Amino acid sequence: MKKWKIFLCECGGNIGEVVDLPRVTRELGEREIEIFRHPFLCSPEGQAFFSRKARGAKGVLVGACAPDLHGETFRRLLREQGIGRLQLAPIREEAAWTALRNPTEKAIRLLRAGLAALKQIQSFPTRAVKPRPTLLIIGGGAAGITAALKASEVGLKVYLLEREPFLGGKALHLDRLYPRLECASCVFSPKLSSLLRAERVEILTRARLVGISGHPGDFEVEVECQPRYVRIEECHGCARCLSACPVDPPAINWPVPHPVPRVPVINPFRCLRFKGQSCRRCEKVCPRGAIYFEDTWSRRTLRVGGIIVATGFRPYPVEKVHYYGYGRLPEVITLFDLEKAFSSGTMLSESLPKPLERVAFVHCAGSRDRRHLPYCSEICCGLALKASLRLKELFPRAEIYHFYQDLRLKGSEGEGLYQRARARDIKFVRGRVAEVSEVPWSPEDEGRLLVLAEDTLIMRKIKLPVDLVVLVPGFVPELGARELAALLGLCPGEAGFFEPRENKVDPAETVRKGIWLAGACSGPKDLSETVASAEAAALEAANFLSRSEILVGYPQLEWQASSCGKCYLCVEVCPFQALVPAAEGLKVLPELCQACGLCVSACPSGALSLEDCGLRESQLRAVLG
Amino acid sequence: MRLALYNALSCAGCDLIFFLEDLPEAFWNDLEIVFWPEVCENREEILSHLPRGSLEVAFVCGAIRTKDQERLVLSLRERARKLVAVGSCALYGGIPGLLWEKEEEGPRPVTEIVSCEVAVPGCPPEPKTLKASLEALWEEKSLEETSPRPVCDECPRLRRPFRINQLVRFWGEDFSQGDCFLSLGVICAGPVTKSGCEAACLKAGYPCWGCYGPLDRQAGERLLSALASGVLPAKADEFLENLVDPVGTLFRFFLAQSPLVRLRKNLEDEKDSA
Amino acid sequence: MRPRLIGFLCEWCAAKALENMAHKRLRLPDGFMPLRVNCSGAVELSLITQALYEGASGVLVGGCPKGQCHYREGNTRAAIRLRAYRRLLEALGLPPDRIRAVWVGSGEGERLYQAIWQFWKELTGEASPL
Amino acid sequence: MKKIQLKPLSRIEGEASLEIVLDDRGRFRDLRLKSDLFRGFERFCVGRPVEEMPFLASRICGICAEAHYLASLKALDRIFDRTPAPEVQKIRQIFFLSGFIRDHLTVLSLFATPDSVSPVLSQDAFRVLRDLGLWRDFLEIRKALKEILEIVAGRRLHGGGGLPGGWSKALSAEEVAELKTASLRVHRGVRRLGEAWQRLFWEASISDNAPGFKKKRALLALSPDFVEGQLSGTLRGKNFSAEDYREVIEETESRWPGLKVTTLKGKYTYLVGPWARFSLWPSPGIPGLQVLYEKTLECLKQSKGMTPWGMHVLRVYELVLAAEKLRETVANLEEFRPSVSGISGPVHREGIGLVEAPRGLLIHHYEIDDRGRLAKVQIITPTAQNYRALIEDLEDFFKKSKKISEETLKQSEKIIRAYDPCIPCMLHILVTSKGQILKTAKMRLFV
Repeated sequence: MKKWKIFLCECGGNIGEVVDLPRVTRELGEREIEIFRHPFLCSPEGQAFFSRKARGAKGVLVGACAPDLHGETFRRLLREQGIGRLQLAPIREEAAWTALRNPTEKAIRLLRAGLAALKQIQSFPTRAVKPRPTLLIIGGGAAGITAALKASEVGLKVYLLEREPFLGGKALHLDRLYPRLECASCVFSPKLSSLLRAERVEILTRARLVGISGHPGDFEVEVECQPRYVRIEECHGCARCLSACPVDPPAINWPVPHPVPRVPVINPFRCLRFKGQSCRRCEKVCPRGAIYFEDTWSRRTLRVGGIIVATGFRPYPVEKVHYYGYGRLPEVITLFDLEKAFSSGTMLSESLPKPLERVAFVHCAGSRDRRHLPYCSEICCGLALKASLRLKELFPRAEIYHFYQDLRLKGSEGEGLYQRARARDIKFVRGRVAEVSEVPWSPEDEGRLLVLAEDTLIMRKIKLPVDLVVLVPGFVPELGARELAALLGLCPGEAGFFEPRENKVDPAETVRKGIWLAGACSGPKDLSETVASAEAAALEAANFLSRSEILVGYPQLEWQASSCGKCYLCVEVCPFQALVPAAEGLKVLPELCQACGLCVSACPSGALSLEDCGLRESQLRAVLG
Repeated sequence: MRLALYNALSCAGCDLIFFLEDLPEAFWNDLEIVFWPEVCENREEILSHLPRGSLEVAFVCGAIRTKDQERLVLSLRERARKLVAVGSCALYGGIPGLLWEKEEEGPRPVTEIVSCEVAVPGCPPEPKTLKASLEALWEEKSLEETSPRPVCDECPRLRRPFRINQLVRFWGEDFSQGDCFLSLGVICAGPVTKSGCEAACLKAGYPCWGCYGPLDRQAGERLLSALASGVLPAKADEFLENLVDPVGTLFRFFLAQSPLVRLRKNLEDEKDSA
Repeated sequence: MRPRLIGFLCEWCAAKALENMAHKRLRLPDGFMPLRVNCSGAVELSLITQALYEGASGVLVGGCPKGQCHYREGNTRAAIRLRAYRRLLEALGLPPDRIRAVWVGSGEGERLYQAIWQFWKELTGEASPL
Repeated sequence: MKKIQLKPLSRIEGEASLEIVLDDRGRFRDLRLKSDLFRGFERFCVGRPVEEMPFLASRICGICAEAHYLASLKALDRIFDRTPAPEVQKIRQIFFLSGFIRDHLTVLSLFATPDSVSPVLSQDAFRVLRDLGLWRDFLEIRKALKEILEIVAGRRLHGGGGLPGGWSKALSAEEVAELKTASLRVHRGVRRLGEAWQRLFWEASISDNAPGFKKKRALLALSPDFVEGQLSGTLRGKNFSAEDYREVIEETESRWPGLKVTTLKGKYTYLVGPWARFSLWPSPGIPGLQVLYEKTLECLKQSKGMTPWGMHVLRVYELVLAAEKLRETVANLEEFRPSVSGISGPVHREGIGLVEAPRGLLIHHYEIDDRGRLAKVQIITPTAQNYRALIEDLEDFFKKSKKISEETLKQSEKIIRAYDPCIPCMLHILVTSKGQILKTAKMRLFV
């Protein structure tokens, strides 16, 4: 007679030392049940043990760690044996590590519940498919570009989605790089150029994701593109149109240092033609006929095997920290305004008051503050230090003050940078700036700003008149991240950054198979970290998409015609349009169904059921009994 | 055929005297009425003189609330070879079961006290339903219920995918025909109710009240779940505001058998013992 | 091991949040019984009735934060449904507070723990040792 | 002391038992009516949406469901401030009369008729009807009534259709035609049965020395029709009328502490039902009915005072009257499409609906809360109003009887049957003086 088999993993001491496994074995023991114990079921030796012992089982219950960690391993091993029924009871997380007093008792109940579920599932709720070797990358910043390059190098077809008209993201506006102060564009622009040469990369600018269905290995995504009014495939980037435009600055333009694609975009809010006038100058000068005023919003449906999310971050909107006066006082700027000015060269010309005698860098503008950003963004201290050194280079006579809380300079070269700044006579004051005020302390300071702070090292209040205040805010996820998370079913953490499946060992993976994270969308990162994480994501994606087959959930939504009242509420309730009215009543489209169970709980007549995923009363009884 | 009939706690509308014109011919063959207060003069004592199994059939047409009623039903069960429970009071507690909302205890379904060979749902059962059940009884067919179908099966109203904009009270709009009541926002128990009535109320321009009894034990919760699934999220507050009588609306005919009312009793007992 | 608190946890968010806290070895009441579900929106009300009837002192539904459901609006559905259910309990003279919901992302384990311990304390008087 | 129990009383609507307490010498001392039929409608209907009330009210009683339904619907008309259109009124009338006829038919054939034949035959009411040759007409009328109710209200019992000021069920031309045929069938059958019964009961009243009732009773009825009109009554030979039932009826303490019964103001016991209607209504003026009316009048004059048989003769008259009215109403009926709309909610907080149910005046009185839910439900049924008279007559009868024999008990049941009490109807009005509904344990008394 075939038996149910239970495997209990000791997980070293993690489970074995906390849960009384011999007692568990005694209590769960039944005639139809065989129970095995192993010190490390996930080890090669443990897997071999598992395979050997599982042979001929009616079904297998594994009491070990969270399903995400090794569920796939056990499933694969059982599949090799032709065993379809597997249930996992995470007694490590749910009993051994969390039970207050009696982990054994709790483990027994959870295992009983697992057993109850096991006895009712029919088979693997999975099927094997060959993944599509296509990758969608959302976000055309440093992370997206890196990932696209890497993925195309290993032979994947890549769609690179960018919301703006041009690729590059935040990296475009960097001037120098932390900590060695090398020129950002010298490092970054070769990447952009190689992207233009890369095979199998299709760039979709002014585009955003609006819909997704399907499953890992074969997603169907819907992309919405805003009109550019210039045909990318025709334009050669000669820029004649830019000078032909009567508007100043031109309404047809590429307002970035390294436009990729090198195709201008028409701003319909400034273009005379869109204001009802008959101007056609750009169209007339264009040798390629690329100008296309009739361009409209369009939608495209793409089939991709996987998705890399690389939506990045943005600085905290520091105008919310009202006592620093950003947006109100013209001499208060942010680090990023400064960085932009450096990179575009405007710094040397008109925009700053001259002479620049004293500058204050206000660190943690809103950061580590319960009212704004409760966390530290890690990279801003380095960015601020780097920018102050550059400023010193440009204005050697300016006095530069850093108001900081803790200087957090990452990497082995961080300290060197700090020493360099000290050597250039850049001053560091430890203390939070309470206010930036335009009211002068003494008459000679008229027209300057006053920084009010406290030096917490010498416990003295400071009132410092300055010519320029540079706020250094922390980082938050890029706009639209939450909407994207909802669309993709990703899990944002408290701060709104996407959570990887496991922070340490799987930083690029998400809770959803076939979707990976690259760059600063999972937390603030500087360029080098961004690139590294993008490469990791590309590797994960390439690995997944080049497999000969993957197992995907195969939902077993059952519709019972006789109980169905044909009210069709389920059709509206299904988020994936997997249910359609049909002559015989209802049709389930299994390729669209995600087995979420929303229709099951919506059906008043109980005509729908999820055979293998539904929660059962027997499980309840097991934990309550 | 020796027969007994007891109305128990009911409106007496399920008494077989309301089905006389619809009873199968076999009913009248050698009919000997032993106990049926509405049509014969025998008193209760007569039952105590009868040996076990001496009645061919006994009908119970209502719910049970008092010890006396329970005793009588138990005594009928003992003497009858076939016990037939007629009507929703007997099967689910019926409308009077709503007393459970207001009192510690209310009437209980007969089926909870004794086993019944045949169950005839409805408030009252349609003649067709009763006739089919009785014929099955006569022919000794086992009445194993095929999985019950919802009232919607017989409903003539138009069905198409919908969301509920808001709950609409049934007080006067012209609903005589058209779309499914639920899609209009009128709470209709059709989808959670057993069919067999040929959707009589729906054909008369009324939503289903659920008199044929729940499709299964979860019917009340299911209907609530469906309504909450259908309502537009932006209208959720309004929806809850307009759900003025959740108990009556969701459990109209079967509150007496809902685990929730038992649960309340358990909780009270717990409190008492504490 | 009475009383029992059943936790229907969405496997995308709330169950993850619990795992994250478990990695920090933070403790939960022994009577808290987590059951993983696909989506908080898939938790049928009849199952909650069943849980209460079978002896659970409370039921906590853990789902994704608002607008973050993996199935678009499962958690919204669950929220409406639970509110309606609590109203039903109230009408029947049952304590509606035995049914609660908490909406947490996988990184918000602390809030999940707070919700569980708060619930537990109200049910049993035993406070969190944290 | 000795107790005699008639448990249960036979051939009345619903189950009840009579307990007679005798002293040591075997003489009557006290009596009690008991029933376990208490369901608590007035209590559990509170909190329900007001528009559901007709539907719930119907379930109070399976015998006179249509009367409860209509009384409730009339109360709703008031609450929503709607006057039904003439066509709607006709449909409601047809609905009500069909129920009325069915009710009287049941009472006369199954409950009363067996008493008119020798006791040997009276074992089983069906057999009695067959033996007397009344069975076929009885079934035929029932079938026709069933058809009418199914067409008008969707179902043959507990059917619906009532909306405030309207009716939800449409009637097609074919359905109207079917109604006409059916109403003629009813009419024909009722005429035949009516004649048979008049003869039968007349003879029975002569051969049977059935006990008489108190002659001078205050009477109360809605006049001049079953569903329309105002209250009129006679008390000590003087007539009175009233708009509001609260002007004439009051609740008083009964013999049993804590329980209330209704009396006319001034603590007068009164009667509602066929006797009251016959006495208070003007002669109907329907040509086909005049002969029967006079015969009935004569019949009552000849018997000394009111007897159980007299009551049944009045019921026979009403049966025919209702059948005449039904035929007339159906004859004037046309196709119908429901057309109520634009009701946005209740207008008044309170509504009262009165009808003349088969057993007499039926009162439904509701108050609602600001969410349109019932806040107070008061239902005064005819059986409850007649209760005091019934007990008085029973006590008189037992006091007059020297010995309580089997025969006496049989006669006492005839008195009860003549009152035609409806136990399910009655037993939802158990209100203690504190306004609480009695619970089972205390509810041993039939009030």
